[in-house]
Amino acid sequence: EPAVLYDIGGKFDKGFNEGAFNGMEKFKKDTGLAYREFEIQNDAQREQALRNFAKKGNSPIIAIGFSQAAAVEKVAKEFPDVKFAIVDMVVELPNVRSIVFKEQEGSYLVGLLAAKASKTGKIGFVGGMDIPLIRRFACGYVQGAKSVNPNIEVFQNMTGTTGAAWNDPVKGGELAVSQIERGADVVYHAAGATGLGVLQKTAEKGKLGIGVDSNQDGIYPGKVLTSMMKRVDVATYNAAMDVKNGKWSAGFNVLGLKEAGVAYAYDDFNKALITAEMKTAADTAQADIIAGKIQVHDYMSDKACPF
Amino acid sequence: MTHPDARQFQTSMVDGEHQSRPMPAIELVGIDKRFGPIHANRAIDLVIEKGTIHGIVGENGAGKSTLMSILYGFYQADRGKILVDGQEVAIASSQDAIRHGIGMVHQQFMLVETFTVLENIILGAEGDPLIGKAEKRARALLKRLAQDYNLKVDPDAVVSTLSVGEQQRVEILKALFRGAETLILDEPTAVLTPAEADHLFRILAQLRDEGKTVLLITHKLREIMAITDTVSVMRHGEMVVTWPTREASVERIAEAMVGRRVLLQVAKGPSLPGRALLSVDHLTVKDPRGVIVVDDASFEVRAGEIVGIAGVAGNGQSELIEAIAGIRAASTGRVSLHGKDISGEDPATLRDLGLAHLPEDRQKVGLVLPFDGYENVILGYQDDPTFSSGFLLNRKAIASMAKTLFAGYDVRPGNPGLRAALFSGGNQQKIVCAREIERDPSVLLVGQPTRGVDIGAIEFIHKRLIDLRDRGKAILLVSAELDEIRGLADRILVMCGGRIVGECLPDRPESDIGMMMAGIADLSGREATRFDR
Amino acid sequence: MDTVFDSLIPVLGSSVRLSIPLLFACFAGLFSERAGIVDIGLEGKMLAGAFAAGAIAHHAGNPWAGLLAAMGIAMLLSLVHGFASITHRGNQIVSGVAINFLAAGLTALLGQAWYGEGGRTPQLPNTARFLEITWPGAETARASYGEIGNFYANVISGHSILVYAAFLMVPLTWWVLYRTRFGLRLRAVGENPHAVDTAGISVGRLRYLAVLVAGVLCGIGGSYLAIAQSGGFVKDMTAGKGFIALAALVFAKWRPFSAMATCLLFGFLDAAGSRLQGTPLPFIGQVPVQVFQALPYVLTVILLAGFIGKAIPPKAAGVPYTKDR
Amino acid sequence: MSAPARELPWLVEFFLLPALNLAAAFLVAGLVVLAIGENPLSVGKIMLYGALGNAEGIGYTLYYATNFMFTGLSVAVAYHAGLFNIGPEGQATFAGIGVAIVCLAFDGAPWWLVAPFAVAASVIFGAAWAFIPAWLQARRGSHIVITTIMFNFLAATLIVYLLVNVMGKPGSMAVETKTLSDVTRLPLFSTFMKTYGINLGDAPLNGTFLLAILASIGVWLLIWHTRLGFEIRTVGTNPQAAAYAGIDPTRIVIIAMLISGGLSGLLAVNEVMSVQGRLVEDVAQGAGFVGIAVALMGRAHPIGIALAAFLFGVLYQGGAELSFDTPKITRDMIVVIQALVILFAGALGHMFRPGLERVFARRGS
Ligand SMILES: Nc1ncnc2c1ncn2[C@@H]1O[C@H](COP(=O)(O)OP(=O)(O)OP(=O)(O)O)[C@@H](O)[C@H]1O
Ligand SMILES: Nc1ncnc2c1ncn2[C@@H]1O[C@H](COP(=O)(O)OP(=O)(O)OP(=O)(O)O)[C@@H](O)[C@H]1O
Ligand SMILES: [Mg+2]
Ligand SMILES: [Mg+2]
Repeated sequence: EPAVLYDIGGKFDKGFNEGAFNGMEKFKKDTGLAYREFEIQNDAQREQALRNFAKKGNSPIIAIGFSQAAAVEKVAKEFPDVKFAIVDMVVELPNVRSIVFKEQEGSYLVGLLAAKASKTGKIGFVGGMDIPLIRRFACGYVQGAKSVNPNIEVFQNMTGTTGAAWNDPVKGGELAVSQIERGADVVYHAAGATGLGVLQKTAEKGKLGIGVDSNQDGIYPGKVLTSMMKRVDVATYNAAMDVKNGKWSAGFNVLGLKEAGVAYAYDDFNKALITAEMKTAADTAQADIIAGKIQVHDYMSDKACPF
Repeated sequence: MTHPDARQFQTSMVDGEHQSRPMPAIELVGIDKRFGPIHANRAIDLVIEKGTIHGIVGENGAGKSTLMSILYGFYQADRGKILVDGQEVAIASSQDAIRHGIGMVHQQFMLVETFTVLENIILGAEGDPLIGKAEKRARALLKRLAQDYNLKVDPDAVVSTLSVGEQQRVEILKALFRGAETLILDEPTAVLTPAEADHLFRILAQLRDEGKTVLLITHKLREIMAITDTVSVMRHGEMVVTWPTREASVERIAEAMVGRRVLLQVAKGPSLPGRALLSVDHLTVKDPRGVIVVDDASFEVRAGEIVGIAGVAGNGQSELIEAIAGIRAASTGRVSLHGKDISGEDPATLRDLGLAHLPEDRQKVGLVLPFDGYENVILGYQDDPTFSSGFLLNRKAIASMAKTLFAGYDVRPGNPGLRAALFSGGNQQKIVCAREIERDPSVLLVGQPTRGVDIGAIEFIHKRLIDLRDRGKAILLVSAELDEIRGLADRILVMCGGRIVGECLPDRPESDIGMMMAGIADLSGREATRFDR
Repeated sequence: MDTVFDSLIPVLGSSVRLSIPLLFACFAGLFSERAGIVDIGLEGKMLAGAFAAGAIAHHAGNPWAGLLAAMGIAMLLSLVHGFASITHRGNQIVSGVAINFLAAGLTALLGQAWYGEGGRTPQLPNTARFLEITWPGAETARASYGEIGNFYANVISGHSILVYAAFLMVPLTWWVLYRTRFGLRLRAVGENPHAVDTAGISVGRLRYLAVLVAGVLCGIGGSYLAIAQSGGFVKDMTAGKGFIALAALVFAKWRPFSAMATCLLFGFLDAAGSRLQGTPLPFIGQVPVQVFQALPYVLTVILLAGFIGKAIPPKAAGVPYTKDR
Repeated sequence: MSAPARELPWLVEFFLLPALNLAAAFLVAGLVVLAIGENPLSVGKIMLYGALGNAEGIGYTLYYATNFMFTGLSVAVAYHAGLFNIGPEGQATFAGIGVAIVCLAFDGAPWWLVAPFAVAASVIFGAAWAFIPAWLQARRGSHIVITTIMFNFLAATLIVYLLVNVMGKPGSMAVETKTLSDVTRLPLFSTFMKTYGINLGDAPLNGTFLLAILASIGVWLLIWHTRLGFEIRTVGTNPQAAAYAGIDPTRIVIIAMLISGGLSGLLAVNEVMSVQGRLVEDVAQGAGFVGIAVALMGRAHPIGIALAAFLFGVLYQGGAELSFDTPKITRDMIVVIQALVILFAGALGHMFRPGLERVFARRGS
């Protein structure tokens, strides 16, 4: 049976851990098979948990989050016959599938939509913890926005520099308010539970928010422009299914727009907010990115954002 | 008052023939109290007549404070009953005691130091949920009492800025504000100057004459003789005897307290002073607020003499000693030991040079109460090579030293493994004395060596100090007890307002010295300044 | 780039909002420590309060019910603290640590057990929250009275009722402490419990009252976080505010008006830090985010060291009261 | 930790009383377990078996206890000097930076060569982070509880800055340095315990455990058998007496805090040089706060600290096993159990004392 190891944020973080959880739940529903899971409490438990799973014969063992890389690398070497997967990080071993997302591509699209929806020519971004991954979101967003309006002003704030930054909706809300007071009328968050505060304040102030990771349009219907969905659920579901169906492959698994690993949300909740013109523009951009006509800059490639 | 000692005492306002009708204000019947293994009060019976001053004496740890605290509801007796005005009453808390008209001035003052006098007085007796009215009432009362009893204190002064005597007045005012009919005072004069004590006794007598009852605990037998109507003696938790004071004498009381005859005055030979071991030149000390507390003091202490410093508490004696001992920084002037300048040296260095210091507050300064006897025996001497081998402490050497000192000073119980807090006051003082005296220092600074110490222990400590002198050492003694200074010192310096205002020999009449202490007479030829804080 | 002045007013508004939880926690600490009970469990009590507020406001659909529940649960934890440190004379710091752990664990545990959202309580509709109150004329003022109007609209108007309650609490606390019997006794018991005892007042009862008041205030602070500032409880949402409040208390030397000033200062630093983050500063250029994050802490340390002098706590704070020697 | 009013027989004082306290804690914890629909007895069995039932479990338990011993000793040394060091978390974090610098500089060199430098770096960095609060306390009278709390926040901010911008693993978004090569990492006991037929499994127990025991002995000697210890305790119990005895409080406050910080720093050797093999964002993982409870429950005495650290090791390891086995019992449940232990064995530690005193005093007198 498959096993999943969540990162320190926990499985109900309304973000990528929860995405993994949803993927596994779907797997359970579709196949009727059980799965095992563990939420770590401290770093020392990463290896402990992975080994525990491996010894009990779980496969695949899916580790969520870049922080698990070192542990996966170590344990995967010890158990070469067990199949591992890791999300958001690359571990180059023959029995590990590394699943990474091109968050910049999805962010580009929501940036484009934000710029189109903005009346003030000013938009905002609220990140969680200040790490390269989040700057990758920010950079794609800015690039997308500038593709519509080169003069657009994008306010960027990070909530904090420690893990607590993922879990501070109050601070998130204040950052959003501060951006709104500077004129922003669309604010995108990539900040886990902190983002709930962002969405709440944008809704309260009559502005638009943009969700992240899962589809968050429904949290404040009509007040959330769209969500940048990162399909961790699909990735984990696939990993589990692949093993079950004997189609497992190790190696790199980069999920961008092309692979439907990232996407912008369009549903009943935000239909009214996204005009046909906006939708066309977004879809065109998506096609262009998939076709390689638009290169979305990856912050991680040079640790810099040229925009 | 017919006793000869009483006549000598300055307080002559007491009318010894005060007639007391036998109407007990308080009756204690079979009061028994244990603290774990300690039997502090053993089946005590005591009758206190209304409108009298009733003295209670006893050695340290005899159980006086415990008994009074039971009466005041601070502790509960294990057995026994309390009658107030002939009625048996249950006193389960101080609130009950207050309700029955009992007030108490504790040995350790129970004041909130950061509060004003007014706030302290109304605390617990506010009446209203708001304190405004109570403050007004207290202010009015203070004004009245200031006139009636000459009980003056500034109602808006913060208590921590008051002198000890003033703080005590606040305690009394507190009791009076609560309408106390019976007032218990636990060693009220231990920290007072003769003049302040005098003042206090005048107030007590006046209260008694107004029909109030006063219970007075003290170690000073002369005070008992001077102002009480009745005296009770306690020993080892028991009430040994109660006499009308006029039938008692200092000697009889002392004997009842200790259970044997005691020498009240230690015999000492004439002093044979040698060269100066300690000299102080133009020493000036400022307190942290910049106020001058020792003003240009100069004097010498020679080998083989005891120099006593007399003065009303708070006139710079403590600061002077502390400055010499290196605990307090002097702002100008110089101190030399054996002719060597030691100004600014720290206490550890000074000890190495042979300067020992018996501090006036043994519990807060001289001992670390949670430490055991062994550790307290090396306090201050922890760097002495005999007590350490390299980094480590030499436990054997420390143990043998402790054993010697405990045996030599008859510290009871004689077990240095006990925490210092477990020893009674007298025994604690013996430990500190043993440590400082037996190091055989060439100069010893002594502050209040027998404050709150019982007669037996006083006798012992005085003997040791004289022994040390006779071995050719120099001793500088500060004491609030003029008697003690006159009994021990070979030469007396008088301090007032931070200055040394006079010098005299111990046979000088007490009243002369008292005048100097008050800053009225100036025998040094300099203008005496009143010391205002 | 807008001028510093343009952004000052929004920052001030934000400062006010951010300082409120600190203010409640700080005053909770003030009551407790003035009575001689050190309380590092402010954080936990506020957290538990926030959880209760979020949960009950959700079920009752009413913020007041949430507020009451928050005060109730925080008072319950206060009683635990009191039981350990007053009745049984336990170590107050340990008791506080235990309460912090307990609150962190239980809120997450119960939140997960009841709502299955990872310890979050369900997102609240506006009817179940304390909403911002716009004062009369705020919008016209903003539009037509320049900076002053802007100040009125942004800083004075537009906060939830709990914000105004917090500022009302300041003079009220002062009045209670210095003008009432309760306050007099409270201050006395923190300085010299023996004096209080011999005055015939129960030390234990007073201290219990004080920690209960602390509980009430922590409960309000928690409610503010969960149902005024946000639309529900989030795991660990106090994020160290209880500790910062404690720092503010020391900083303010246990005095009400200074405490308010300090909390506002901390709120301002937080708000200004967020606002300045990412904007290049004149002469210095781009500054790492961490600098702004660290700013309040660094400033606290510097101010503690350099300007306020020695902060002397209530003398009996942290010391269990015994009659024995 | 207020001084006991009366003396109890030491067997009662040091064994019966703590045992009763723990029993109370587990009783209440059992009720919570019952409330979420699990059987407390089987839960207890799983925890105990997981923590102590096999060599691997014991290895994990001792690994956790190692960290708690360091932070517990750290808090205790400061406590003896009358200082409340709330900062072991930050001190260990900063020490982590030092250990990482050393280990990365010598990466590839054998561990026994690097170890002395790493240990030195951990102590120096840990002490350095404690120095500023210590100096501020000694010289400026700043409240050390507050400054050490602030320094915890500052260390957390600083390490993230360094990991993201300076020391981070190139090309990775994880907030960590690269992993040390195996030769440089302090080897685990499991590798050579196998030769003695003991299978520690994958338990991360390593040489720092011995270091913790040495540190305990060292602290014991220091506090009760050296001049410095005497001076530290004197300053901590009675500053006035210390001044009278010629002990410089500034010097003692600073020295005690340096030692305290150094002890916390040693935790970083365990984490960075051995268990993690790299510097991660969260070096101490809360051990700093557990250390406060450990020190106070252990009455600031190394033996008590060792026992309390072991107890918390059991809770951590047993708790992890428990949540593997019993999905209903989440990690938050473990936090609750810890809280109850701290509450009953720490803060309510005197709850049963009056009763015991009554029982034993009657027999004693
Ligand atoms: N608080 C306490 N706890 C435990 N034991 C105590 C305590 N106070 C005193 N003791 C011990 O109880 C015994 C009786 O003490 P007490 O004060 O009555 O002594 P004492 O003989 O009157 O001494 P001295 O006359 O020298 O003051 C002594 O052995 C003392 O060490
Ligand atoms: N709270 C207490 N706990 C334990 N022992 C106590 C306590 N109070 C007093 N004792 C002990 O009871 C005995 C009587 O003490 P008490 O204070 O009544 O003596 P005292 O006659 O007032 O002595 P002193 O003249 O020194 O004031 C002493 O041995 C003392 O140590
Ligand atoms: Mg005695
Ligand atoms: Mg007494």
